[in-house]
Amino acid sequence: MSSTAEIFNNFQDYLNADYDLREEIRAVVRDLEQSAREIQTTLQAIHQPSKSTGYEEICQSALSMFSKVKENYAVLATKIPSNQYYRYNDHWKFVTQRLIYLCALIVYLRDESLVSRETVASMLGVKTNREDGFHIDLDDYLMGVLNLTSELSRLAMNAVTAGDYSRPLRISHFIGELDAGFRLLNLKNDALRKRFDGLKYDVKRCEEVVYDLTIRGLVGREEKAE
Amino acid sequence: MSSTAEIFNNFQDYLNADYDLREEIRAVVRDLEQSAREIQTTLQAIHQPSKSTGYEEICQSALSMFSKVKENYAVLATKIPSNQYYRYNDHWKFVTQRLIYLCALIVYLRDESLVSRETVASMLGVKTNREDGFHIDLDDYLMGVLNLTSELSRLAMNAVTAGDYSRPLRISHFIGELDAGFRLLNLKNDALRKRFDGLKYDVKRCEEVVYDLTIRGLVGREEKAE
Amino acid sequence: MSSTAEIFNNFQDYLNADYDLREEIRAVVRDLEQSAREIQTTLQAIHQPSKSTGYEEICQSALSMFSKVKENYAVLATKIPSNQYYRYNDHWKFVTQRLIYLCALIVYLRDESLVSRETVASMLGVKTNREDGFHIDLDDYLMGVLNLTSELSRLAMNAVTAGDYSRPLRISHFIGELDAGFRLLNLKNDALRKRFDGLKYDVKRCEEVVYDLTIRGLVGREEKAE
Amino acid sequence: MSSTAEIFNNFQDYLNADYDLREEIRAVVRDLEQSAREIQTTLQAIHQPSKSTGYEEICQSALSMFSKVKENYAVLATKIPSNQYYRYNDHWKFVTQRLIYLCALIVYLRDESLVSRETVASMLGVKTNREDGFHIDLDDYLMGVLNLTSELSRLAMNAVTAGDYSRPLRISHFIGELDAGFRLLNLKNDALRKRFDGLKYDVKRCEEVVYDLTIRGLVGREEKAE
Amino acid sequence: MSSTAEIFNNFQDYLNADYDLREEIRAVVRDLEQSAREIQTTLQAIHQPSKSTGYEEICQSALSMFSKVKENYAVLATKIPSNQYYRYNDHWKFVTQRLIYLCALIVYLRDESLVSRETVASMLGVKTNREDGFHIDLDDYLMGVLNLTSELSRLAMNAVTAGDYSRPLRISHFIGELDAGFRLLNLKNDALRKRFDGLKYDVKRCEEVVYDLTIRGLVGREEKAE
Amino acid sequence: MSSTAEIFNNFQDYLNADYDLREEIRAVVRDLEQSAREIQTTLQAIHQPSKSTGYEEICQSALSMFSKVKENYAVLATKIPSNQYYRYNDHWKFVTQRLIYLCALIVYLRDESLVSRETVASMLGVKTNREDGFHIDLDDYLMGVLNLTSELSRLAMNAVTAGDYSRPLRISHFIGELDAGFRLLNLKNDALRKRFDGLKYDVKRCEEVVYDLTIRGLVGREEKAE
Amino acid sequence: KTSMVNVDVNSAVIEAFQGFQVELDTRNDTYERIVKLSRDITIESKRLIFLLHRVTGSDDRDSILTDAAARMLELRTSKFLPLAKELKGQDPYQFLRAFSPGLQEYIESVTFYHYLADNQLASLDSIQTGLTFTLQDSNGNQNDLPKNLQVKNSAPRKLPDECIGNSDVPPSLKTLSDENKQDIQNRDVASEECLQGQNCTTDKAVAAETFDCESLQTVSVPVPPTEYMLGVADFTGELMKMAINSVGSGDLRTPRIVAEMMRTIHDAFASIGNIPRELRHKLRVLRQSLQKVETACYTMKVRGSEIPSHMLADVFSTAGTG
Amino acid sequence: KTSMVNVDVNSAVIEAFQGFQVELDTRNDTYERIVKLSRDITIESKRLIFLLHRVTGSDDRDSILTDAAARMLELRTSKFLPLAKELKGQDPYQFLRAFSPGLQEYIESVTFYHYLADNQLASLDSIQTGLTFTLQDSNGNQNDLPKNLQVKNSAPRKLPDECIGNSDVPPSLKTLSDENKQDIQNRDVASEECLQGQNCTTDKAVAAETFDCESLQTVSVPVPPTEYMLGVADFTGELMKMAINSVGSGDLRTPRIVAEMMRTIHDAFASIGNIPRELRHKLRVLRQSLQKVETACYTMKVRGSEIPSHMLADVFSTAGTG
Ligand SMILES: [Mn+2]
Ligand SMILES: [Mn+2]
Repeated sequence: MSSTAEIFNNFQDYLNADYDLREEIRAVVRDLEQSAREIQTTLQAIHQPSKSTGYEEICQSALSMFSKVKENYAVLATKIPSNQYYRYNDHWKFVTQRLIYLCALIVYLRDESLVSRETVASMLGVKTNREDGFHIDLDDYLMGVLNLTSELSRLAMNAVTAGDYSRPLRISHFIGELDAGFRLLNLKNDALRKRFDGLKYDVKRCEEVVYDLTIRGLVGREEKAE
Repeated sequence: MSSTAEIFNNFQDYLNADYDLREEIRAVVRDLEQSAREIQTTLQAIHQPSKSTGYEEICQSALSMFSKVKENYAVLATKIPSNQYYRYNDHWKFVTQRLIYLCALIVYLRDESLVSRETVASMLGVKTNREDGFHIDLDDYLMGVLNLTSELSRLAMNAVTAGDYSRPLRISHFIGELDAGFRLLNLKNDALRKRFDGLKYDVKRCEEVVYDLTIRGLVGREEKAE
Repeated sequence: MSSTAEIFNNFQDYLNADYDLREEIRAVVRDLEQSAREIQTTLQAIHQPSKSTGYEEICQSALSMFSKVKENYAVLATKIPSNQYYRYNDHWKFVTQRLIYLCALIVYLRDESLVSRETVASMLGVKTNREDGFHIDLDDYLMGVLNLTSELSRLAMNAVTAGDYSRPLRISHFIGELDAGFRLLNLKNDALRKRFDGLKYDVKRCEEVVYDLTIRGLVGREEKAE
Repeated sequence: MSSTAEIFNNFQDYLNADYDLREEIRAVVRDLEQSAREIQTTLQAIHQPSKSTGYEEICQSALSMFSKVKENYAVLATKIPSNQYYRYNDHWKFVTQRLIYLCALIVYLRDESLVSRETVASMLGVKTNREDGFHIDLDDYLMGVLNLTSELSRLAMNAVTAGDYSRPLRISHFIGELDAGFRLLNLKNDALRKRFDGLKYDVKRCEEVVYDLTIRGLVGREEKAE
Repeated sequence: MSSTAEIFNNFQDYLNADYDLREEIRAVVRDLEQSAREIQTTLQAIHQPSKSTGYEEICQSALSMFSKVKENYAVLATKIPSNQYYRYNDHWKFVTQRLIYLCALIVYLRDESLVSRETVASMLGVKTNREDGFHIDLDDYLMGVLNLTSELSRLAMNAVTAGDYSRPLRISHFIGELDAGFRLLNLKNDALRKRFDGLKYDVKRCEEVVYDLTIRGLVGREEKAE
Repeated sequence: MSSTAEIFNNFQDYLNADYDLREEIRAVVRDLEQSAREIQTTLQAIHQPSKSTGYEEICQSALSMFSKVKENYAVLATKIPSNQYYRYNDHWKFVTQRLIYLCALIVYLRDESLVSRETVASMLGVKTNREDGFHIDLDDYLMGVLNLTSELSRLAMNAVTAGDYSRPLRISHFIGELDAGFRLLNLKNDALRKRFDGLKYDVKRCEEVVYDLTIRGLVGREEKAE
Repeated sequence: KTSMVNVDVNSAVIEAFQGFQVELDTRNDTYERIVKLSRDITIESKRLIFLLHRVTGSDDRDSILTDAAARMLELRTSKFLPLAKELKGQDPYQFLRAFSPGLQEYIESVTFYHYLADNQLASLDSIQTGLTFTLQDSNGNQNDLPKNLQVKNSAPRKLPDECIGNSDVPPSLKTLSDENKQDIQNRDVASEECLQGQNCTTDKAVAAETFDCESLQTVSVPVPPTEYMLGVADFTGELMKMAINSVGSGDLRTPRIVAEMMRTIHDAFASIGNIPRELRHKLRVLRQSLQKVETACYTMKVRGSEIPSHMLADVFSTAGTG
Repeated sequence: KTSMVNVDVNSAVIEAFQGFQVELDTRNDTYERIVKLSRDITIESKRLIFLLHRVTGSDDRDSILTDAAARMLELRTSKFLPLAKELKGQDPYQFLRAFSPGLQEYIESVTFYHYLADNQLASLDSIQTGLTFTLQDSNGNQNDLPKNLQVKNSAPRKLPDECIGNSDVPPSLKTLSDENKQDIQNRDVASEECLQGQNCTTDKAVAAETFDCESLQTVSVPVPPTEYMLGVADFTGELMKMAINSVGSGDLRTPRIVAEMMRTIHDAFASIGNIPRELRHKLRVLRQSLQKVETACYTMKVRGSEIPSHMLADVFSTAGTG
């Protein structure tokens, strides 16, 4: 056997292993996407002003779907060697951002506060820090949070349609806080920065809703001062 | 301080650290590129048949430039945490492929054999296996080898110009072996596969040179049987 | 040495000098961007009607950050030879427009008048005229002013939310004046023209706020006649 | 008159002056392009193997057209203030590169050597150095030289078709020297770098011609050793 | 002269003539644009409710500027061969649409009726029908009318601000009629279609103003029935 | 269940079934690709003139690998509904073209004739005509034949290298016939047309080999007349 | 010439390629005819959509819908029937790209029509039924040359009009019994034709009697579910336009109803996995359209909040009649 | 409804828009018919080009050219004549985008044909002449309804064939006398038609006699010079293919001749200023094509250098007959 043939001989195993692993990741990611879609569909009910179900009920129903998500992340975590997280990262990056956004939406609907990375991690069943294993990347967390703002600015309007005049004020305040938070960050010229540039439209949309309500006396001054 | 502000507070450190690290990587990569350019320029002499310097001398001169390369890889290795190799991978991927190609060229010129991953790793001062730390990725190694073939097919022609009629036959044989080796691999539809598709042109070009020599009786049958 | 080699010999110095200068410019520009971000964040407070701080205070705080800006422009001015301003122009164009907009916003908040080029130049520590050295380009000044209008149209709305019903009228009047001013200019089909096309939306938005106030009798006829 | 109106009042003059100047530049550039086209057409005759006119004659005829080029550059130089060369640079950049290439072609055809920046400058009637006024930018000079190589590699082939077997060797040698020269330069990732990446195809094409001639014994060994 | 040379010479003449003609057209169009800008600026006064000048006066002043427009169209008409209107169409398409819009606005302000193509043609000094020479394209007429609707919907609001409560009703009726007219048309997916898609928002805005007035009892029921 | 929900549920079932089917197809296609790669590698031996194995043996060995190919096509045929061949076509188009080319190569090596569609169909175990079920697309057949021509033009050269001077003539004749055949076709601007445009270079290359042999008297005139 | 290959024009290779020439030309000619039919269908469907928008704010809603239904029938007879004949015996997916633009635009218009008529989505089945045609061979023989096939649409009473495009009859007539429903993914064109043929004759027993079922042939333009959904997605754009137009006409009820419908479709699309790429882009547009309608609903709510109490009854009474 | 505007369907606005509707629909229908003609022209022109390539290496050159000429005549009669009628009385530039693809492909094929026949470029005039048609009103009256117009092509001897597409007759017949030449930029369609009409009748005096010139009408598809040049640029691509094909057929002479022609065209294009953008792209392709042919010439030269002296005469004698 020539030395060239020898050198090539065990490369195929390596390539096959990589191929198989990617296939397995893709299968898990597909399940995660399916879960994310279901949770998302469940949460869409918050925009239906005619529906009688309250936010609490909707969130409860959405939360119950996270056990399957956790299982899938657990499977993923066992598949990915710690030093190759970023090698395969692209496969689950997008769905993870979406699930983080869904966590953030649920937490906001319940507590009207920003979900922390720790909470997200525990909702998804992964680690908070890179050092501890399969984790949530900061970039993905921030992207998830940015996706929350556009959903909330839409909710602000639909809440008014449904006759809820105080929620928009609270949403506007919350998004304002997020805006201030992101302004502190010196983002690179990447996807995050681009998405952040869109945040100002959400801020403005909420301000417009508050303006519309204020000028018609639909919210009291005391509410705003809160 | 609102909880939102709290959550955002230490993100900037994280982002800055990432930014700074990337700047440092870029600086090292720039040095590596400079070295690669110099080594490449030195090795170009093999195509100039009028130059009096032999391959051995040229290789020697090229090899002496690798000490700086090694130093730079050593610096890089200290900067990259083992679990983030693939996070920053894109920065040095290209120059590494180029340096691997240069290693492969030198080894071929000296021994007329295919450089092994181990040899490349030792020439660059990095590890062979991922588990051991900063290493050469198999994909990059294969890409480097593929870049070698087009240089060799050019050399086959220039050797004839310089009056060396037996080298093209040996090169043709060597490239044929590489072609057979790559054929064994089931490559994904990626950069590597695309580059491999180009290999057939190198094979053909070498065959044409051999044809040209044969039809003019410039090589004996026994040489080819070798 | 061949004459070709001779010719190429000192080109590298030239190219390196250019590369280094651009790197230095980029570093200064990064600092300017950081300052601009901080000033902008400070000025955002004008939209938060619940905050107890007045415009005067906010402007004061923003102004104090300009000393660093001036320093950076001073550094930049020393680096750029007078006949190469437009060669490197692209690097600082964008951040300069942003800083001009911030100057214009501060001046408006204080005096309700349009900042002059002279004032901008002195706030940034640069020259007004090209002949005198590192200066503000007219295009950049106009672009900065156009950016002011969209911020003011937003402020008009938020002022109403905060219970200030006379400010929108004054803003509407001021933006109307700017609109008339720009209409006088015969702009080429460039970025400036495109941005000017957006001005009409700001005009319209202010008119809508005034309409909303008028139809509800929240402003007297005499105020408008002012 | 409101202060806003006042500020806008003299901007139009400035904008008009800029507009007019650009129109004038465009007119001159159009003339330069016309000249460049005529010179280029004249020089195309070198590829017509059947035409009986020699290179000397062709060059002579092309050179006679440069007086008009010089006049136009002289006009241009009077129009552009020294500190605004780079402001209007884009207008004549392309045609200048083309004229530089034509100068380089003529000089090569006559002397088989690389035209120097000084010679180009004197052929075009401009300055060599930025400090002295309207000048040739180094980037443009290098781009012009790179355009020369593809024309020469075409000439190498057509010379063979016309029965001139020794010229390709000299061209190959010359392009090899240029390649070595450019390799010394650390080019940024810009148009120049991209164009340089194309140079290797010209080198290869010439090598192939030399190979074709050598293997058929159409050039002697002594010729190549020259 | 060979026939190929002849063919290309003719083509060059053709292109040069075309180029010169386009330059001349561009110059006329530039004048038209200047006129359009001035007329537009004059008519802007209708939105400034504090100004003491009435619509009649404003229209008079605007109309007086049309003599220069007519002159320019007369010049244009002499330049364009009868069957090549659509060859050069793009040059004046945009400004013509704008001038048609201005005609339509003046006619509406005076008569509260839709300007006919014939009237537009006579105001601009061109023909109504293609067969008769330089004419108004139907698409351009329709585009001009669509631009009118957005201006009128703005006027409806500003009229309220100025205390004129009956005008919005009449505007709303007029725009409603135009909307019904446009809905009769089968538009292709072109600029006209896109602009028509925006018409519904103008209709909606007027309807909202009328609604605002109605619920406040600021218009009598009888007025609406009119 | 509302009818909208029903409609979308049906659609989801449809998409899932489609997805699953495509996954199954992909798996079979992957096997086919593996077979094609192996057959191709086996047939590559025809270019290695030093190998002692004859064409007959090589073909025999290649043919034995077709049983697995047949099995896979049989599986594929059962999966694809009769009127949906062209719905999934893209998945196996490429590998089928490759396998057709390999059939054509084997048949040529054995009989020196063009493989018929019927023979290809029987070698792959599919139908010849669409009406009868899973079949060979005419375009794919033609593409396979075009791939044959470039392989044969390469073989013509390598045959000379191996000392076989009569084969190039026969190949040249055969490719000439194919070229004449293809020129009868009216091809659209598709992949086939593009590939056909390359055929002329294969014809040219064969002609050149024959020319090389002829001027050296390595083939008799009588052989060519055959 | 040194070595010109003299190609024997009677060689097997040339003979084979002459056959290929015919095959390719025939296919390309068919493709081209289908493209032309598709262009015609696109144009008329677009015009139908414009016509249907005239319903908003019109007193003449019924006559517009009747007019639209008649034109759709004409479109099916004059363009889809020839298209169906072209596709007869072919793999329709081979020509899908040629007729897909027209088909999608048609689906958009039909869906819009049905929404206006029934306030619900037209089902894939009903659209497919409309594009399935029953032909009678003039000699009572099987003969697949198009020129010998006659559309029996012109024969009054013998074959009910619904056979050629029965999707516009009232929904009650169209409801398929449960046992006739097939899983969408399993149906193929052959069984579809058969199913439709039966429907035709069983729904109106009278018509069936006058007919020799053996001499009936059905041809159809198949509607792949993805094409159907692409048409539905485009239809939501028309819904949005209609909602905003309604506000302009003073109709305050329609936007809310439309928003509800759009939200249902939006959420349904959002919950679907394995979605084709072409559809994904349209969903972004759908999301934007939905937000436009939601914004209109919001604005109406906010403005409505200002109605002085003494006017409330008045406003609502007029709004109710809209 | 709160404030629905009741639009008076008899209002002046509505009346005007009903007129606009007719105008727009008419124009769009015309556009669509022209697009379809253009597609047909493109397809047939492409097939003509394929046919013409069969000349290379064929013994049957003349019959192929005759065949091509006949099909070109048929193409002009069946497609360009209807196109010319559509354009009659219109501003052709309004519909240029609709027929430009077909026209360019046709120019490409005609130019290719003429190069094969005459070894030179077909002039714009000759192409324009081929697309100018003389019609006779059946009643001898002016009547511009297309159905009343008859192409007199079918009447033997009365109207020479050249009137309908006389670009395929030998070049001598086509040469325009100098005084008939007009500056390209100054001609317009009207004078062009007139010019062609005169040519028709003066070139063949016999034919003119049998004719009442008053009852003759000419219609034409105008060929804008830029379209002509775009077609010529595409033609050079066919030249390149032909040159390489020639080498494959052992014809060593053609590539050199073709290279000469391409170089002439290439240099001519390169020397032109104010060049339209669409053309600029094609010139890059032309440059590549030229280099391919130059490379072929180079290869032949290099290979030819090896001919042993004893074979030289032999090879050249055979090459000469190719
Ligand atoms: Mn639509
Ligand atoms: Mn072509």
